[in-house]
Amino acid sequence: TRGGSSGSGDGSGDGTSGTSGGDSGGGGDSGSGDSGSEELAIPLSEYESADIDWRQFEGSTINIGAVQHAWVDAIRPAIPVFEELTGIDVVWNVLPEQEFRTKRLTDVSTGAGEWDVFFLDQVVNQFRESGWLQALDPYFEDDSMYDEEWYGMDDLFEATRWQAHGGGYSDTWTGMPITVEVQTQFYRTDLYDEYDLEVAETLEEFRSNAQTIHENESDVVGTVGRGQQGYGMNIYILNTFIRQFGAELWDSYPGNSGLDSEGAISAAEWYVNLLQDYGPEGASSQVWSDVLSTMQSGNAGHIVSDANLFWPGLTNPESSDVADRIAVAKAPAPADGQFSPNAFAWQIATSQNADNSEQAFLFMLWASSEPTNTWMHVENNAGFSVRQSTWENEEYRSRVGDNFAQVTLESLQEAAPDPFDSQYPEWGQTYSEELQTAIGGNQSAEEAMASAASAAEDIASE
Amino acid sequence: MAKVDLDDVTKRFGSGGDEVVAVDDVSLEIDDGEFVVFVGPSGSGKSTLLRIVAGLEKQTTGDVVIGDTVVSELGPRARDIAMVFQNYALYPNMTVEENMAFGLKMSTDMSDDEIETRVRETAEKMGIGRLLDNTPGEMSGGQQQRVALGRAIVRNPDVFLMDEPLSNLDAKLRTEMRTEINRLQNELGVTTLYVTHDQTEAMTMGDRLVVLNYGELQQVGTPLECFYRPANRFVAGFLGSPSMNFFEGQVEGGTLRLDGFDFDLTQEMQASARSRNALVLGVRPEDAKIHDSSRASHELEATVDVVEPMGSISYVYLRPAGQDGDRTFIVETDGQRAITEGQSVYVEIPDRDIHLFDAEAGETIHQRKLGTDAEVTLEGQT
Amino acid sequence: MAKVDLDDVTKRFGSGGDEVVAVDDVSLEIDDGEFVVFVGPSGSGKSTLLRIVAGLEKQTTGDVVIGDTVVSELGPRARDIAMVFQNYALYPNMTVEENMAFGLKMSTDMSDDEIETRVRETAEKMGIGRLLDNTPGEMSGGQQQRVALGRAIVRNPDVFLMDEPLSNLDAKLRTEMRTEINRLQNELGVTTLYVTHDQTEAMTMGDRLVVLNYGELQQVGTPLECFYRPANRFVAGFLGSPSMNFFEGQVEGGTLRLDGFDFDLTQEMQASARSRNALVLGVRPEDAKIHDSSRASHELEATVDVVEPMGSISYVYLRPAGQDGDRTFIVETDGQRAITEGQSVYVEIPDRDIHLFDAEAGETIHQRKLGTDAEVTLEGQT
Amino acid sequence: MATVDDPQQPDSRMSKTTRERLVSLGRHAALLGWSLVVLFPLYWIVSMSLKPPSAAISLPPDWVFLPTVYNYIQLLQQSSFVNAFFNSVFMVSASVIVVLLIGVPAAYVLSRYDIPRQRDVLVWILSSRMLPPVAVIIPFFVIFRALNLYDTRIGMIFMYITINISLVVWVMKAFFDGIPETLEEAARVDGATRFQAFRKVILPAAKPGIFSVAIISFIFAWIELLFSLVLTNNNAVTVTMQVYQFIGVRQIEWGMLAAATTATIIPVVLFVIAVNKYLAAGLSFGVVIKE
Amino acid sequence: MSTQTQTTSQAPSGLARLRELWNEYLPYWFITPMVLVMLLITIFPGAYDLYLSLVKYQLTDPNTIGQFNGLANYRRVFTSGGAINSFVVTITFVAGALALETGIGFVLAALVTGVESDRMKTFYRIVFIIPMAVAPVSLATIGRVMLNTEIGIIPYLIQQLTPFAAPNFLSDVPLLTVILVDTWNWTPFMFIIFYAGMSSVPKTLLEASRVDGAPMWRRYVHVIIPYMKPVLFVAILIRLIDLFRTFGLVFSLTSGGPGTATELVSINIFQTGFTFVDLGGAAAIAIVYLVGIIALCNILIIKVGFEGVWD
Ligand SMILES: Nc1ncnc2c1ncn2[C@@H]1O[C@H](COP(=O)(O)OP(=O)(O)OP(=O)(O)O)[C@@H](O)[C@H]1O
Ligand SMILES: Nc1ncnc2c1ncn2[C@@H]1O[C@H](COP(=O)(O)OP(=O)(O)OP(=O)(O)O)[C@@H](O)[C@H]1O
Ligand SMILES: [Mg+2]
Ligand SMILES: [Mg+2]
Repeated sequence: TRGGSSGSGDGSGDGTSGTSGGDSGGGGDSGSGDSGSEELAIPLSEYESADIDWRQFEGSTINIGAVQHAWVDAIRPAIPVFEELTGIDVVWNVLPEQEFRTKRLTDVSTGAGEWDVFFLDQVVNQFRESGWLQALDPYFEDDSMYDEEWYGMDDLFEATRWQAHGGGYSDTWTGMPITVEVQTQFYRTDLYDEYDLEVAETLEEFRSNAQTIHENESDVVGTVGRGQQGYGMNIYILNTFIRQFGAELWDSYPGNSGLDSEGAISAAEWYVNLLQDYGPEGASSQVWSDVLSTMQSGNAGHIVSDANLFWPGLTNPESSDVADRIAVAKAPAPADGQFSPNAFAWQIATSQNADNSEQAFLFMLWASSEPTNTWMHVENNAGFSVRQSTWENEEYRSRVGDNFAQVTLESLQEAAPDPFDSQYPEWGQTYSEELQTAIGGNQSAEEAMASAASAAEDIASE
Repeated sequence: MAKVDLDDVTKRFGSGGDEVVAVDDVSLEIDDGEFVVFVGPSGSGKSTLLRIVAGLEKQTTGDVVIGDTVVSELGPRARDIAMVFQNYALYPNMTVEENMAFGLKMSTDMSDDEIETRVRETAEKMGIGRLLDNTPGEMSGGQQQRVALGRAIVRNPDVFLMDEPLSNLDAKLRTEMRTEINRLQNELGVTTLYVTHDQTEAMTMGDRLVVLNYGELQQVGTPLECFYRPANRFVAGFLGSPSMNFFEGQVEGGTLRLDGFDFDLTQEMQASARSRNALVLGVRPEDAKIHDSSRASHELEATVDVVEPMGSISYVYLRPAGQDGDRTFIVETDGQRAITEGQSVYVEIPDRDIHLFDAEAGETIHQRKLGTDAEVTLEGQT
Repeated sequence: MAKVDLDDVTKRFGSGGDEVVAVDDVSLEIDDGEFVVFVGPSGSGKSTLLRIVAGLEKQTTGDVVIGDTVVSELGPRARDIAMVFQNYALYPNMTVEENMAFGLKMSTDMSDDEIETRVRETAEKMGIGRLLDNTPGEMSGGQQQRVALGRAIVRNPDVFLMDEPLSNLDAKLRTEMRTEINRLQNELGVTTLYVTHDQTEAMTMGDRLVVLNYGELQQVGTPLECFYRPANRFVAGFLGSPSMNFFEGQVEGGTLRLDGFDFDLTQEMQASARSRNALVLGVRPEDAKIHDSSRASHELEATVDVVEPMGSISYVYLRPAGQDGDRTFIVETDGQRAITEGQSVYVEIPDRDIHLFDAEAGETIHQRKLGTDAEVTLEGQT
Repeated sequence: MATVDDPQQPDSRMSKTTRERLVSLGRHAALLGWSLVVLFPLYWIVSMSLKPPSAAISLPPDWVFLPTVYNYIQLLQQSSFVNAFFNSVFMVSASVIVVLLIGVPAAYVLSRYDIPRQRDVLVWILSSRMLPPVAVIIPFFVIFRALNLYDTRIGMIFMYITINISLVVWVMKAFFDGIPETLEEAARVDGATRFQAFRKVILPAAKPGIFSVAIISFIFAWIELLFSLVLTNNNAVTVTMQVYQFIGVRQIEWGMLAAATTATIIPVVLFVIAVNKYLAAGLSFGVVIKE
Repeated sequence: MSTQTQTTSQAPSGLARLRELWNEYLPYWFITPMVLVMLLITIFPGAYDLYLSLVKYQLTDPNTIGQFNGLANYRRVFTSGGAINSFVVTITFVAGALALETGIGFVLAALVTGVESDRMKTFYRIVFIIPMAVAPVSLATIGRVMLNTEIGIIPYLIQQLTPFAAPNFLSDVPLLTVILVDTWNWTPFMFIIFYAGMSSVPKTLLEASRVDGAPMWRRYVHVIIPYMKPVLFVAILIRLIDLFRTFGLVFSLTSGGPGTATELVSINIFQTGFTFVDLGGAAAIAIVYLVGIIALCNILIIKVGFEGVWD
C-alpha cells in the first residue's frame, strides 16, 4: 500500500506517487507524461499474444474515477503499457472514499457519464437496479475484445467473481474485480511471548488472550475493532461473526433480515462485550484508521478482525512502532461455528452514459489480466490480488511473507462477502447506528439487533 | 457665477405627528455675485436651506434655480457649489492637503502641480500651512474648521455655501478670516450664502441679511435695514447683542402704561398705533442712558440688579422701581463708570430711539428715528 | 466639588520632527467652586488641557490633582467630572433623552424616575424638551450642542469641563445659556473649567481668565485685569474685539516716532521705558476718537479706508496720513455718525488710554490709566 | 493616534499605573491563553508533518524530535500537488477580486439607496447560502455541464463567487451603514460623481470591512471541498482535493496529510499578514464630524 | 467663474456621455451584476430541488423515476427517516456553537482592540485568524486522532496536566465535542468581523462614555455594542446560517454518530441523497430546511435587525 509502507512510497516516489488528475494535468491530458521514452514496465508481448484487437479504439481517452486505494499506486507505473498497447489515453481522477462516493453518484445519477471507468463497492446493486450500470456481458461475448483462454477467468477467486455479478444478485457482469481484501486477525508477538499465549482460533480463546493483555498491560488494550457507524464500518466486521455464528443475513428477502436471529444476536453480544471489556475507551467511535493507528502505536494487543490490507502498514517500521512484533492469523471463529471471514472486493465498472464503455472494458481486462496483476504484486508492492495464482506465486510469497500469504489465501478461499442488495446502504446505515449505540453502552446488543432487524425489514419491504 | 433663486421652497422632515417644517415656503432671489447672510435661532432651518441649495436635501415642494437652470432634480455635482459644513465633514482618511485638493481633483482638470500650489497658498492664508500633512484627527477644533473652510475656498465654484464657518475660531482669527472671505468673494464675485450666529459677521459681511425663524422668512434686507428697521419684534430682538429690551403695555390716551412706568407716546406714535391697545415698546441697551439723578422726560427709576463689566463697556441689568414682576432690562454703559448693585438710578429712554410693536402679531408699527446721516446711509444701502 | 491643581503639566504630540507641544509647562491652581475661563488662539492647547484634566489624554510630564487626590494615574471615571466636548460626541444611537440620562445611569444609583425627571427638567432649560425622542442625526447643529451641554449639566459632578459649549448657538440663546450655566455653577458650586472664543463669555462668565498661547500660560487673572492690565502684547491684542491697535516705533527723546505720526511720551512713560528704544504703542479702537478737525494733542491725521457699520456703532478703518506702509488701524465710532470712505479725519489717541509694550519680548511696560471708580473695581476684583 | 484602536487606554506611551498594569496583565493572560488553545493543535499538525510516520501518532509524544522535511520534499515533488496549489491560488485570488468587485458596490447600493422590498432582497441574497452544499451540488453539476463550465477554471471562479457573494454583500452593507453620509455629501459637493464619492471617500473608509471580508472570502474559497470535488475533474483541480489524497483506503499518511494541511495554511497566513495593517485602519469619525 | 470647472456640462463628448450614463444609473450598474449572479445561483438550484422533491426518485422501481409524486417524498422522510431528530440535533449544535463563537469572538476582539503594543496586536490578530484556514476535513481527520482516547494527545495532556479524567470525546460527549471543534475552527470568523467593527467605533464616543463615568463593561453594553450592532447582527446571522449547513467537519468527525447523536440535517440530507440514493427525499428535507431558515432569518431581521440596526 502506498505511503505508510515505505516500499510503495519509494517505489513510486519518482514523481508519480501523486494521485488524482493533477498528475495528468501536469502532462497535459493523459498519463503519457509518465512514460515518455522510458522502457515499459511490462513487455507488450505479454498482451499481444491474446486474441484481442487492442488497438481498435486507438486515439480515444478514458476517464477513470478511482478511490485513493493502493491499487491505484500499484498500477499507475504500468499505465504506459496500456496506452502503448491500445493507443488509448488514460486520465485519472483519484479521490478519498467519501468524496469519491459523492462524485460518483452525481456523475451517474445525472447521466453525465464523465467517468468511463469507476470503482464500485457496496452500492453495486443500488446502481444496477437504477439502471446506471453497463453490463459487461456483451463485451465478453465480443471476440475482438475478450479472449477467455488468455485471460484465465478461473484464476479469479470465486468470491470476487460473485461480487462482480452484483454481489450475487445479478446474472450479468456488473464490473471486473480488481482488488480483494479479507479479514484476518493481527496480534502482538512480543506480548504473546511474554504472557505465553497461543494464537486464538476460537472466540473464547481470543477473548481470554485479549483479557490477559488488557489486564496485565497498563498502556495496552486487549483488542481494537471498529465501532463507528457506516455501512462499511462496524457492521463490516460484525457480519463476519454473524456468519460464523451460523446466522444468515436475509434468510428471506425482504421478509426476514436475520439480524435478530439467535446467531446474529450472539455475535453482536460477543463483539460488543469484547470491545466494551477489552477494547479501547471510546471504541464506539473508532474507524478503521483508529484501529490501525492504535495497533501501529503499540497501544493494542490485537486487531480482532480487519482487512488483511493493514499488513504492510503494521509491519513497516516507518509507520509502525511495533513493526517487528506483529503477526497475522485467521480471524477467530466460534468453537462450534464455521470459519467464514468477510471478504470485500472492489470492482471497476462502466456506466450506461459513459462515452467510452468499450475502451473501458479493454482497460478492465488489461488491468485485471494475469500479466498486469502479477507485475503489480511481484514488482510493485501490491497485496490484494484477486487472482489465486498470485498468492501461490513463490516470488510474491517470499516478498510478503509466507505466513501472510497463506493466511490470506486460506481466508479468501473460505471467505464470504456481504449481501449488498440494492438497499444495503440504507438498512446497513441504520443497522450500523444501532450497533454503534450498543458498543457505546447505550443499549444492549439484543435491543440493537432487534431494532436493526425491524428497520431493515421496513426498508426492504417499502 | 450664478444667481440663486428659491421659489416657494418648503422642507418637511418626518411625517404625521412628528412632522417638522424645517423650511417654510421660502422665496428668495439672490443675485449673481451677491453675498447673503442667513441668521436665525438654533433650529430655524438655516442649514436645511443651505443643504437644499446644495442638492443634499430634496425640498418637499418648490424649486431651486441656479444660474438659468432649474436644479431641483440635479445632484450636487451638477450645481457647481462649494460648501463648508457645519460639522466640517472632513475626510478622515485624507491629510489636510488631500482634503483640500479633493474638490479640485474632482471638478477641474488642473494638473497636480497647479492643484498643489493652489492648496498650499490657500492653506497659508488659513494659517494651516504647517499642518498640511496632518490628518483631521490630529488637529484642534479651530484647525479642523479652517481646513473645512479652506477646502471650499480653494475651489472656484459658482456658489459658496458656508454654514457657520468661523464658529470655532477666536476673535482675532475670525476677523482675519472674515476679511479673507470678503476679499475673495469680491475678487471672484462668487454668489455666497453664509450662515452665522455672530452679530459682527451678520452685520458686516453680507450685502443682504436674511432672518429666519421656524423656517419662515422674517425679513430680508441690508444688515442696517434689519437692524434699524426691523420688520417685527422677532427681528428686532434677534439682531443686536444684548437683545433689545421689550416692555409690554397698554395704551391709555397718549400714554403707554408699562409695568413699572409710563411712557408718553408722541403724536406720530399714536397715529401709527391707531386703534391698537396692547403695544410693546422696544429699546436697545445701547440707546437707553443711565443717569444718577432724574433729569429728563421718558425716564424711569430703576434698581441696579447686576453689573456685567465687559472692559470698555458694562452691561447693567436693571429692575424698574415700580414693577410688579421680576423682569430686568439691560442698559449698556461706559465700562469705567462706577455702578454698584442695588444702587438706584434713572434710566432715560429717548423717544427717538424706541420701536413699537403690535403685541400680538409682533409687526413693527413704529420705527426709531435716526440721525440724518444714518438715515441717508440706510436709504443709500437699500 | 473639588479644587483642581495642575503642576508643571506638559503635553507633547508626535515625536521627532513632528513634535507638537500642545501644553507647555502649565501650573495652575483652581479653587473649589471657582469658574475659570480659558481663552487662546486656535490650536493653543485649550482642549488638550481640558482633556488632560478629564483624564482622556495623559500628560507627558507633570501632575493633575483634583480635590486632594493626585489623579494623574486615574481614568476619567475616577475623577467625577462632566465634560462638554468641542465636537459634542453625542451617542448617535441614543435619543436625546438617553444621551442625557447615560451619565446619570453610569455614575449614580438614582432611580429611573428620578433620572427621567431630572433629564426632562434640564432639557426644558436647554430648550430641547420637545426633542427628547430625536436622535442626534435629526437635529440642527445648535440643538446638538445643547444636548451636549445638557448631558454635562444634568450630572452633578465635582468638576465641569466645557469646551466651547455655546459656539454654535445664536446670540440670544447664548445669553440665556450663559446665564443658566452661571446660575447653576453658583448654585452647585461646581469647579468649572470653561473654554471659549467669545469675548462676552470670556469677560463675563468666569472668576478668572486664563490666556494661553502656543500651550504656554500668558496671563491668569480676573477678566478685567486681563483686559485693562494685559501682561503682554499678546494678551492685549487677544482680548477685546476688534483687537487693540498696535503701532511700532522708536523712542527719540521724549517722542515715540511711529510710522506716520509722532507720539509724545509722558514723563511716567519715559520712566517705564527706561533705556528701551523700540516700543509698541497700543490703543483700543473704542478709546481712540475721531474728530473732523484737529483739536487736541496726541492726534494724527488719517484717511478713512473702510467703514464697517455695525448698527449702534461702526468700525472705521483708518490709514495714517503720513505713513509709508499700507497698514490700517481701527477706531470705533457711533453707528449713526456719518463717515465716508476717503474722508480725511483727525484721530485722537488719549495718552491716558495707551499701553506700551516692549517691541521684542512683548511684555507690557506701561498700562493705561483708568477712571478712579474703575480702578477701584479692578482692585476690588483682584 | 487617529485610529480608534484603543478604547481602554488613552495614550500608551506613558508610564502606567498599577491598575493599568494589572488590566494589561489580565488581558495578555487571557489572550495568550487563547493563543495556546489556537496554537497547540496547529503546532501538533506542524510537528506531525515534521515527524517520521511512526512518531506522528505515538504516545507519549516525542516532544523532542529531529524534524525531518521528508514529507515536504515529497509534497513538492508531486507535480499534481504543486500544480493544484498554484491553480487554487490563482482561482481563489481571482474569485476574491471578482466577488469584491461585484459584492461591494451592490452592498453600497443596498446601504444607501431605497430598494423596493429591501428586506426580501437581503434575505434572498442570504438564501443562497442557506442550503448545505450537499443539497445543491447536483443542480450545480447539471448547470455547469450545460454551460460548459464543468472542470474549467472560470467555472470554479464562478463557483467561489457564489459561495462568497452573500457574505460580501451583507457584511459590507453593515460596514457602509456605519459610515456617516456626510462624507459622501462633502464629496459630492466637492464635485465628485457618485462613483467618485464611492471610490475615493467611502471605499477608503470601509477598508477594515473590505479586507476582513476579503480574508474570509479567500478562506471560504480556499478550503471549499464539495463543489470543487464535484465540479472539477482534471483541469481545475483544487488544492483541497490534493490534501485529501493522503486519506486513503486502509492507510492514512499522517505526515503527508499534516504537511499538506500546513502547506495550505501558509497562503492564508501570508494573505492575512499582507492585509494586516488595513484590518484596524479604523476611522476617527467622531473627531472629524460633530455628532 | 467656471473657468476650468464642470467637466460634464460642456461639450459632452462620447466619453463624457458614457460617464454621465454611468453615474446617472450608478445604483443599477452597481447592483445588476450581483442580481445576475444571485439569480443564477438561487433560481436553478432551488427550482431543481423543488422539482426533485415532488417527483419519484426512488430506486425500487426505475421506471417510475421522474413521475410526479405529490408530497409523498415529504411524508416519507418526515415519518420514517431521521429527519425530525436531525432538526433537533442541528438546533442544539447551532445554538451551542453560535453562543460560544459569538462570545469568544467578541471577547477576543475586545481584548485585542485594547492591546497597546502594535506588534502584539498584529501577532494576536494573525494567530486568531489561522484556525479558520485549516480545512474542516483536515481538521476533523487529524482532530479525530488528537481526540482519540487511547492514542490522542489531548486526552493524554488532560490526564497528565489536570486531575480530571479525559472524557471519551467522540463517543461519550459527541455533540459537545463537535461544538468545541467547530468553535475552534470558526471563532476566527466572528473575531475578524467583530474586530473590524470595533475598529470603526469613533474614539469620541468612548471618551464621552468614560467621562460619563461608565465602567468598562457598561461602555460595551451601552456604547460599543449598540454602535456595532449592524456588524454584530450580520456576523451572527451569517454564522448562524453557515452553522445550519455545517457538513464536512461533523461528518468527518463522527459521521453523525454515535447513533444519531450528531446527525445534522446536512448529514441527513447527505445520507438520504447520496447513500440511500433517495434524491427526492433529500430534496424534500432541503426544501423544508430552506423554508425554515428563511422564516428564522425573517423573524430575526424583523425582531432584531430592523430595530435599531436598519431603520
Ligand atoms: N492627537 C493629536 N496629534 C497631534 N497633534 C495634536 C493632536 N491633538 C491636538 N494636537 C495639536 O495640539 C495643539 C493644541 O490643540 P488643541 O486641540 O488643544 O487646541 P485648542 O486650543 O483647543 O484649539 P481650538 O480653539 O482650535 O479648538 C494643536 O496645534 C493641534 O494641532
Ligand atoms: N434629518 C432630520 N430629521 C428630522 N428633523 C430634522 C432633520 N434635520 C433637521 N431637522 C430639524 O429641522 C429643523 C431645522 O434644522 P437646521 O439644521 O436647518 O437648523 P439650523 O437653523 O441650521 O440650526 P443651528 O443654528 O442650530 O444649526 C430643526 O428643528 C431640526 O430639528
Ligand atoms: Mg445649522
Ligand atoms: Mg479646542
